[in-house]
Amino acid sequence: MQRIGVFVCHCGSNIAATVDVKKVVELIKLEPGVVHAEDYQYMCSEAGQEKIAVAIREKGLTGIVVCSCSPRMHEATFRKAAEKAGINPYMVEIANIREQCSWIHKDMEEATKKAVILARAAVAKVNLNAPLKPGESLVTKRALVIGGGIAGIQTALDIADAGYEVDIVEKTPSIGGRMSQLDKTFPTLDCSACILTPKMVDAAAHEKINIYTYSEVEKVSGFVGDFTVDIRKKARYVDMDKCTGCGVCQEKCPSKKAPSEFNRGLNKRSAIYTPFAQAIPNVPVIDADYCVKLKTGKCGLCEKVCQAGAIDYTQKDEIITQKYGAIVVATGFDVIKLDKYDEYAYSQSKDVITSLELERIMNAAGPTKGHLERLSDGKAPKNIVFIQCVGSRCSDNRGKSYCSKICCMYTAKHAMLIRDKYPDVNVTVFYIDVRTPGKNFDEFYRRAVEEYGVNYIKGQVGKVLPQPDGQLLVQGVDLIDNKQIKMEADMVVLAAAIEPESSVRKIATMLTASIDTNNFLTEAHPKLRPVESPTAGVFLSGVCQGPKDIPETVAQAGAAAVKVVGLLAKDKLLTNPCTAKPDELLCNGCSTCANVCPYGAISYEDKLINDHGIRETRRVASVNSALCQGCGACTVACPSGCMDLQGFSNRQIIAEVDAICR
Amino acid sequence: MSIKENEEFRPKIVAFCCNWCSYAGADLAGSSRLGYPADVKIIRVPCSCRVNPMFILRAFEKGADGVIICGCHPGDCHYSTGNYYARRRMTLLFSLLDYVGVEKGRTRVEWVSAAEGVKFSATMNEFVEKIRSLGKNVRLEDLRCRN
Amino acid sequence: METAAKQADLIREISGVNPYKCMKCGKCSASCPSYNEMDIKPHQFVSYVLHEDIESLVNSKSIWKCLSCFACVERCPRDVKPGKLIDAARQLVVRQKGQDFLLADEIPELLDPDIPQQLLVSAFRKYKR
Amino acid sequence: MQELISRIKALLADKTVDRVLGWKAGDMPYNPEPAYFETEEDLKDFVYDGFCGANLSKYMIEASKLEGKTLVCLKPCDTYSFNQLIKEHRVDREKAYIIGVGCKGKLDIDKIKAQGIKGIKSISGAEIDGAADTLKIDTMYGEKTCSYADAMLERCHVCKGKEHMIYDEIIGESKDTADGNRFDEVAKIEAMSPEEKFAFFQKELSKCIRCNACRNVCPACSCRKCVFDSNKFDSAQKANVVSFEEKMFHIIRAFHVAGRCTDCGECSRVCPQGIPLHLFNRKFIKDINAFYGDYQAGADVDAKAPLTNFTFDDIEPGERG
Amino acid sequence: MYKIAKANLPALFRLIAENQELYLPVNTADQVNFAAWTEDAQVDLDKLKTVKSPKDVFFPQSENLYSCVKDGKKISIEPEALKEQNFVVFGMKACDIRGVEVLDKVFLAEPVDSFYKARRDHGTIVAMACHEPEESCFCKVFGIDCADPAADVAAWMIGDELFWKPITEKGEALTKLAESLLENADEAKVEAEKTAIRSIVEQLPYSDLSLEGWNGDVLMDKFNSPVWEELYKPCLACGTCTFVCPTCQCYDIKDYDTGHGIQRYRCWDSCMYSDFTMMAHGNNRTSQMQRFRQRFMHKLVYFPANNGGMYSCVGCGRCVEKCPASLNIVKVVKAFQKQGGSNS
Repeated sequence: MQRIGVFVCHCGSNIAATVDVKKVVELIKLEPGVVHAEDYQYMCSEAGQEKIAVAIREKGLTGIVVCSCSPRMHEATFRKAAEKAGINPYMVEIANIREQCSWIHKDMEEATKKAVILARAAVAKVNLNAPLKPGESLVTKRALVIGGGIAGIQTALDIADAGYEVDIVEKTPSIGGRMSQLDKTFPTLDCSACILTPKMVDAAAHEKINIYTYSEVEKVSGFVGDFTVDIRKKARYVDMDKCTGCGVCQEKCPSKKAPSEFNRGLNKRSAIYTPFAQAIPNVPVIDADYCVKLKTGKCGLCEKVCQAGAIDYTQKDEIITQKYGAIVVATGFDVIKLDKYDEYAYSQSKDVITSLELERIMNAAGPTKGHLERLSDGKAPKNIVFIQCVGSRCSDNRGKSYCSKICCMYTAKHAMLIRDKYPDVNVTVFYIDVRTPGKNFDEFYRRAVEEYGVNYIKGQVGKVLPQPDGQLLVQGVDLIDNKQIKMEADMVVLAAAIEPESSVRKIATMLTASIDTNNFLTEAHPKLRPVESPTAGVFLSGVCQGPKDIPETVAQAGAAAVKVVGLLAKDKLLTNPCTAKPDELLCNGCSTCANVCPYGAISYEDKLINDHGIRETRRVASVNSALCQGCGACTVACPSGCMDLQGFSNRQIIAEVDAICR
Repeated sequence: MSIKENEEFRPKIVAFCCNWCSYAGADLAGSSRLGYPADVKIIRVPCSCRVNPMFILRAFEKGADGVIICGCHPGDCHYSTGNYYARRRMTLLFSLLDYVGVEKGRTRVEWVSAAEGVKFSATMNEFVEKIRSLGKNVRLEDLRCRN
Repeated sequence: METAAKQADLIREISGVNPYKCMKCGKCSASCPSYNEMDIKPHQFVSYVLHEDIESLVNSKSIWKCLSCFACVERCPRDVKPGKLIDAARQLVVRQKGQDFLLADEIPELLDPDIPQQLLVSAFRKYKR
Repeated sequence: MQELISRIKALLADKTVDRVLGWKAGDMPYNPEPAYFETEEDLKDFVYDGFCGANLSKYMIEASKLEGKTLVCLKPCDTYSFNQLIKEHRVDREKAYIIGVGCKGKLDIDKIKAQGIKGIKSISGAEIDGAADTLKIDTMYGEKTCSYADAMLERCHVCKGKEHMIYDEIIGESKDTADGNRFDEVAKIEAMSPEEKFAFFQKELSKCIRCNACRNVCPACSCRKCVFDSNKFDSAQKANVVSFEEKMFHIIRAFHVAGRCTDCGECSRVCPQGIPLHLFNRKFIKDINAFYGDYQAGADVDAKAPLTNFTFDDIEPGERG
Repeated sequence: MYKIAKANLPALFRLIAENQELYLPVNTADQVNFAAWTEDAQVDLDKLKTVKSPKDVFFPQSENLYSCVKDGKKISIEPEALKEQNFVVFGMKACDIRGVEVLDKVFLAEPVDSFYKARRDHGTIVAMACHEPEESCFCKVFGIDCADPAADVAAWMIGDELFWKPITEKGEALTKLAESLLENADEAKVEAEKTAIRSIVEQLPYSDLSLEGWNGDVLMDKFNSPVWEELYKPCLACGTCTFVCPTCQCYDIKDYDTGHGIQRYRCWDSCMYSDFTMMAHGNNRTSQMQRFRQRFMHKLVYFPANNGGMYSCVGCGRCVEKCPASLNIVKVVKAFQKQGGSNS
């Protein structure tokens, strides 16, 4: 029998306001095994932890139950406290009486009753706890960053600067990401390329950074400190070592019908291409869907003109297998498809564009060489209408429920830039709210209104009607004036919602990183662990975790890098001791457990067994505790109950069930 | 127990929640103050695939009126595949329980992610409602455990 | 006589609309073809229900000016659907009037098959004033 | 049977096998027992007839531990069990010499007795060679007859076919004796109301005496120590104290063999209380087929078992396939 | 001697069951076992053998011994009440009655088993002769006369009439209770029935089974015989033989946690089970051969040695019919005969 101490936390009034903690103490004392129970304001505080230590010393406790907040919050705290006081940290169990009791119940009597039952279940479990000792696993001192946008680049640079090897995997032919598509950045109107390009160059030049562009992560196995990743390097058809980046091939290429991804399909590019001038690496790829040679076997012009002899039509996809200690996801975002928003006539008129398309139009390297003109007829627009929240903040099934966060600011930027460069153009912005929390953000927006005369209208646009003459009739509402507005515009810019890059789902599945209903990766804790995935060794950088602007992305990228560096700095990691453990005497050798193990942690060996005096060689399961992650799939697959999970054993769970149902 | 509570049937409900998604979803429901009846008591398991049919029957034996298992959404399992196994196991088990005449609805599986506090709370409210309408579990209980 | 609160409840029940979901973007009013004819604008319907001023709603011109085109219902990003509120208010009036419905044989024979059922129903209510 | 015996003698004589696992004639016309034979002398008691229903594949678990090869006589349906045991590494294929013996349906003495036939002295027509359509039964209370089909075990009415799934050689002819749909009984129960279902199983299971015959005969229940005999789940139970325990035992037993049960029917054959235990296993088989595609345990050693497999689009618990 | 028309039996049962429990063979889901009489029970007096012997009327498969009730950290013990109500067992056969006599030797010897004794004291047995004995029967081998069973009341079912003969005081009392339904009868028909039954018994295939070689000081000889090594092999280690047997009396004592306390109960155990007599160090019989041997040595050697030569087999033949591997005590006895009575 354990000697159990129960510690009931008030959590200020978070628990104590709804749960009668004194009553919990009084009742839990009656449970078998409980030799001590007390309550305290904040168990997690220094003083609270000291109470546990004192009780361990004075009452000779062998097991601890803390009735407090979620174990996801403070289990580690109390385990450490127990360890410091001299008992095995795995002799601690938490009864979650805050998140799963006081915070969701209103009736004190009811909440108290439930708290006692939860505490009882934890006591029943601790009664069967056994001291566990974590094993050790080695850390591969190399990090993988998935995504080569500003988030990925910054993370990689910070990790590399700390002295660790980093690989960046980028699926497009160049690093740079969305930021490379932007013209200017808010709220300082820096030229995006001017601040991004040096970073790209730094990354490419860094001796610790290795960049795989035109590559995708294919398979991930392993666990924190020891991931094994297969990277598919897609066939580029250009030898990266030989190519000098002269660009002649692109000029000569006769197939120039491919829509330019970089320019959002607003213009065309050649079949052999680098996405943009500053691309890194400055090595083109051949788009097999458009290349005449690859499609028909004829042509081969690029090969002829390439003096370096870098063209290689026979190249095949290549799989690179590499080991990593940590993985950072920095897959970024895209704007949503607008096919569900017919009322804005996006698919009917070339002059209804998204903000990202406007970025390209405004950019000197864009389809219009930086001239603000209508894509339908090349004329300079006189009246431009911006529509905010297109697909953001929607609770219908057409859009996203969240605020895309960056639209208010970039629209102010666009409006300001247009008014600055083309003072005769009227700019109207229809908004629901203008959200400008950020340093110098509101000042920036106010400048657009006050100094640049941008016409902000509180209200939404109901519909955009393309007129026969090419003009656009915008029908909106001004909620302040309580007037419906019908106005002509020659260009309409939609602030389309952003969403996580579509490839993230696959990546999240490979990494077993959890993902929310909007496909944003979930952080380990929304406040306290914002750059970590709940999956150990996987970190989050940039918009893949939630909408962000550039400074926030860069900040998070740095934070993720620090977390990675903190991990890679260790030579060894303590492994979770809650692993599966077979009872050799009961093992049938049937292999069912091995068939469901996702980690290949179970193997079989012929072993001499002494079963109460019967000695025979049997085929029995053995678990590699460094590989086992403790899911428990094997324990249920095993019909004889030979396989059990330490820390969540059959009898422990049954004891909890019994305690709850009694 | 207050008099008010005595009047209506208060079921005993055991919820097995996987540590990574559903237990976190329950925490989120809690921190978002999204209530559900106190009849639900959560047992934390590493993964939905840790839930042995023995546990479920054990709960019923000891007087539980409903058992719900929550795990990560298919494709999102922290251990890659655990919830897939859980899904098959529970599909078959529930079908058999139905077959031997245990009321459908006493058992349920729901996939709740760490971000779905709303869903967790809604699911529990719904489940408790269902169990209340089904009444006491008498078909799978061990009479010795009756109060 | 029903209290204002009860009437507001009734409107919510008939329409199935949760007015709290409204984020006051005005897209309904921006979409409305009858906007200028209305005394209470579509987006204001929501706050009238919120504030339980149903008396004003049922006496407004708006409920009879609404064309039941459902543009606001279709486009509302928050699923609040002011058109449904308007229709509910109309129904409230119709109910008070008693058995004053269109007869089945009065339904025009030639109907556009694409017209949504609900539009027909609300149109009948509207023109049976 | 003579052909079989002479072949066995030859294999024993040339030391291909060290022993034979077959059936020994009983002291009644209907109770042969599984037995080992090591010499030609032993073989004089060897019998193989319609009453040799026992599935010998499970005995091969122990036989696999013995020195040398064991010749085992397996009927077509037994070979599924043997395959399943290979798959689970419980028997050693190398230690077995399998003679696939012919089968024309096995007999159930209880079905004969249920027709009021008692005091049985001898039965003719159950021989394997030229089995008759009608059994002639000489009893202390006079001569009786019974049609072969009416005396067949339940499982033979839903025979899986006359093919042996694994063998070294086949001796004798087999017949597919199926004359009904395997899942009819299950479907009948499925169609009942929850109350009727419960009443049905409650009544059947109330007879259970927890003798464990069903478990111990089952080739899929090959655990060294059953969960119901160990304290791993705090579930060691010996007697039916209350009705819950029988349900727990039979539901969990069926679950543990789900996807592994070949539907050999031994559990129902041996139940002293005549509980139709196959109805549990067959429900799982029916569900597995409906939910995850047709699967016959023991047909293919390399096939992935349904409970160690999955697809992204599997149906959700509680849904109907 | 009395008699009662078969058609009147339901009335008799109703009368008996009016103020006491009545156990008799009842068909549930196609199987006949002893069970409490109820108005809609399907009574089956024609079935020669119930699946289980009626021993559980006196020695239930499981019964509570006492309960520990938990109140906080305090524990109190509540003993289980003994049987205080009278009851009647109707339709036990001669072999089953011998079975109860065997149990008496075990449970009524010092220390007396109070639970068992209370049941025996309150039970009245109506025995029935075996109308048509079957081929698995071998009660004659143990000197049992199934034509003339002796209990509180003996009964014979002959045609459409049940003949009724009180033997003991309890039997007289029951007869008095049933007086209104019974009529006087002469014994001629009964004597004819007895003769008929006995002549059938003579023809039964097992009736000539010889127990020669099992009496006397044969313990070590039988124990060490190599025959067991062969005999046990088909045994599946199930408990069927034990649980249908009228004389098997081993039980295990177990605790059940009800959540509010502990119920200590006993339940039948089987020496065929691998955890039979399991102790902390393991098991004193480690192989199935040893367990198999134990059962038959107990029935045929150990028990008679301690009980004046009384075998603890009654020849009911249930194990003969029910063993899944067609093993049984007759095969054991015969195997030793074949081996040639090697007792020196």
